[in-house]
Amino acid sequence: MAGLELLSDEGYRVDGRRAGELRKVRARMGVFAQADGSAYLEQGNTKALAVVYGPHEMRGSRSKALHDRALVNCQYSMATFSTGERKRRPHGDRKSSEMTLHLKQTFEAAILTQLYPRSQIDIYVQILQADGGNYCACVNAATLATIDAGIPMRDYVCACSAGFIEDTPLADLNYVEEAAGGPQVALALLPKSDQIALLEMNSRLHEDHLEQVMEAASKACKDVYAVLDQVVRDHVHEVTTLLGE
Amino acid sequence: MASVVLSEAEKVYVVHGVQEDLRVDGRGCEDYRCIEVETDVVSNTSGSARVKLGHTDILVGVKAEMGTPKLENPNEGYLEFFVDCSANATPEFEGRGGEELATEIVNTLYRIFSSESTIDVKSLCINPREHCWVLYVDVLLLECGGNLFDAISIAVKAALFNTRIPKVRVLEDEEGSKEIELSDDPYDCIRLNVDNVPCIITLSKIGCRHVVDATLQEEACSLASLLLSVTSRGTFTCMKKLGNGSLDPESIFEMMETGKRVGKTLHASLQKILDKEESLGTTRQKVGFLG
Amino acid sequence: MAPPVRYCVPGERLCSLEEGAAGSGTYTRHGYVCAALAGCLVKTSEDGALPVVSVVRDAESQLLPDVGAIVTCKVCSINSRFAKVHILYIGSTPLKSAFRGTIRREDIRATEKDKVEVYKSFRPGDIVLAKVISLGDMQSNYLLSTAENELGVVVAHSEAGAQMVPISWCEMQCPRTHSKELRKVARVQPEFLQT
Amino acid sequence: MALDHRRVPGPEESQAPLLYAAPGEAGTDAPGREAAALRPLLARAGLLSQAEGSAYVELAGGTKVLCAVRGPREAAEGRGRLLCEFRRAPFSVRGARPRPGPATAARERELGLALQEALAPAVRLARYPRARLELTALVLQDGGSALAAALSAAALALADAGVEMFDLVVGCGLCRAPGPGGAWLLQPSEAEERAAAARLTVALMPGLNQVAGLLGSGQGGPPESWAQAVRLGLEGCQRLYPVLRRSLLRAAERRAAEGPRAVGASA
Repeated sequence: MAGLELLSDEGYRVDGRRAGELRKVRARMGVFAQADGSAYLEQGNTKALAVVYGPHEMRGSRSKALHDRALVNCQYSMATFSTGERKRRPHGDRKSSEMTLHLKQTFEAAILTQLYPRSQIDIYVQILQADGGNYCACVNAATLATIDAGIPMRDYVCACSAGFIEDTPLADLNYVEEAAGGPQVALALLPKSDQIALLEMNSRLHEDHLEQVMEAASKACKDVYAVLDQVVRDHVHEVTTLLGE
Repeated sequence: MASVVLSEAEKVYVVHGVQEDLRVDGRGCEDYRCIEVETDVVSNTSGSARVKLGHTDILVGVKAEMGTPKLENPNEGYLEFFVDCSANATPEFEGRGGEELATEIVNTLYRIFSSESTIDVKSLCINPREHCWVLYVDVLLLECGGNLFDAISIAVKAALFNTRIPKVRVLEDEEGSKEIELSDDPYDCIRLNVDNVPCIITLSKIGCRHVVDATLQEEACSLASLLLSVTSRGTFTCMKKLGNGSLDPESIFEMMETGKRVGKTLHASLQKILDKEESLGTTRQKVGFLG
Repeated sequence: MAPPVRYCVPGERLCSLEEGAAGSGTYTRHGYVCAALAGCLVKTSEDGALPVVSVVRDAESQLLPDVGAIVTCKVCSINSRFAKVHILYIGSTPLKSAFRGTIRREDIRATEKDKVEVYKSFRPGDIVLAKVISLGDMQSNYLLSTAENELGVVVAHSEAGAQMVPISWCEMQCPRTHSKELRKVARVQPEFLQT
Repeated sequence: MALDHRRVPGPEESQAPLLYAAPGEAGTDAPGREAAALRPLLARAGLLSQAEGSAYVELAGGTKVLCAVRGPREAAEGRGRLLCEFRRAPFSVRGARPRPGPATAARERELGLALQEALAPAVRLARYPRARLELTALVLQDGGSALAAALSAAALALADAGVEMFDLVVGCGLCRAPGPGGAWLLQPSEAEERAAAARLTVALMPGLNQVAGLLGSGQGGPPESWAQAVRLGLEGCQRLYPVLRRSLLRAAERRAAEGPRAVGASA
């Protein structure tokens, strides 16, 4: 990238962060009343909304029902005004379908689906504003929504991206850093057990650096975990005091 | 749409309540629920607004993009509407499930904006026949708790009020080729005059009375409703009967009177909120979805 | 000569409720009998009682299977739990498009329901007389029953392809090969037999 | 923009030369006509043999609508449903042939929905459980007030199909002449409709005196003006009703005369 310095000599990134620093994460659970669970999450300027319905009876054809566990059904969509250039369709394009599949795989790994055989859990996420790390924001928001819906999970799923620029691993890439086209890793982690729910990497990265980048990503995921955990605890506290009155 | 199933007894309860001018949530027949309006919630857009009306939650983003004017109106820009009934609102909208409702809403929006005086589309023209601003008005339905049309029209009006279109200049060199120069100053922008943008007032007939701002339960009790789009001066730009029932001619005239009255009040209070938000400027604490 | 026939259109007031009772093709509203069909007006009065006002059309083309109606249907597939059929006639009126129905195993006959086996009662291609017992719900279609003596298979073909003759309430015989096949046979009432 | 390569690709957008006609050339065909004047209407029920019911309505001045009803057919839903489709023949409009595409489809769907919502109160759908009625209105030529003509034709077709109904539905179109204080005209022609400041279509169930449908937009002015328009439209519907009724009676008589099983004798 000519003309744009992604990492200054002093070790600052374009938005003034340090290499391993996250963007500001703010979140709220229970945004909507009609859904079973909902959450809103801001990761820097990326804003995501997640809604969970279920577990409920299978919708549509019953033949899709799994006899030993619940079916996790996801839909990823982006508001038409969320990106710099207006999108023509909110969902149904190739990229959204891929994201949908990734989300499904991630949450199948985290939700205790065997508790609800022959039923269905819907997770719908919506990107309201895109500024890099869409997948990660969606996973984090969906985790909160699933917790809000009271669906048992093995652990939180925390996701964060990491890149590698000028021999330095960078955590939580923003849109400018993503667009630069360097190597990029998206990691969804179950932080307590250190299990990977999903790992995706694109572009080219030397094998020797992989460990470093993974380290950065998993550290970032654990940082996200700390924030999410606080949000959940605050929310639960708030709800129980309301109930106590 | 998210449907509620009401038993006969519940319906009778709602209808009798309306008869006594006392609705299930304590409102009178001409009262709106509390409306929350916030503008400038999505920074990627030229203008945006979020409106929460009871459990109905609407997010509208307006994006100004450059395009070519339509052949029949070479010196005007135009508005394009798009409605996304997202699965957030109800699982029935997953995939293509929401498209039918979305088309209905889009058609209604085009209809209420069809009259020339609504928005000054001539100001959106950059140079005739070649360049103009196209305003993409994208409506995102996040939750529906009754009275969608009114909430959407309020959100669209608020978002258009919030819209800032960058100023451009057309430079012409000696050979006649034109170049468009964008103003460097981000505060140098066109604002739209939304005084004539109407709001939709939907009046639902319940029993032999009518109510404004029906909740989902009340919508389930109503066979027919009248959709009116009312401007701030109390004139109508669109009227439409919705639902599978019929209306008495006399009740239509009553509904039109109510619509005019309620519409004027609604416009006045909406304008007040928008002006107040505007005056706070950048000092305003943005709440968004975190509040 | 017959009196001049009066024709009417939907929504037309025919008479007040004191003058006549609402028959088929009409409805009542605000104390009046109104027409619901475009057709001609028929008043039938039984001695002393109110005349019944109805509107009739030349052909009863718009019938729908209703609960209690006797329908003629064709079996299109069977499995161990039910037989799927196409409803072709309601009473003696042919339907313009076939409606799908289901005869469940327990509705095939009235006695010893647990011993019934679908393949011993129906085969695909059979013509069956049945009664509508339910309009069904979202998932299922019309539910039919043959649990009466007069209901069941009326026309069936043997494996050899010949039309079989009933020999008992549960058996039919092929006239060509004299082989017997099991069916839930209907006892066809004499008035329906064409001479 | 997806292109259909099987055709010779014309320009993305094209316009009829009519757009560039000097103003006043068209639209002056009925100078100073009486506001409450109705265009003569021709209605005929039961002309298609394949559909269960059909009707044709023509307004003098060139609006031609054909309507057909199929059903009741089997449906998955528990309740009876009425499905309406409104279509314009490609050659129906003045000027350029409308480009088939999502925009055209969306407009037709809006009118189809208007048709359905206006006819639903008149049809006794409760009598048709688990069945659907399919109705198609095809505008052969649009000479103004096409939706109103389609409404009347649809009601006739339903009655002709022997669908049980509470009442007929009569449609009437109106438009408001441009300029301040413009008067409302009944059953406008295409030229008047194009020039109009506001348009309105009302549908009435004449026997029950209930408004079945209402669809209008534009600069109709204050509510009083709209109210007057609705009144005028309803009056127009009442005046059209006898014509439609007669056409239906004629169809019933014709059927009785043709049908070998004439039931009239039993009366």
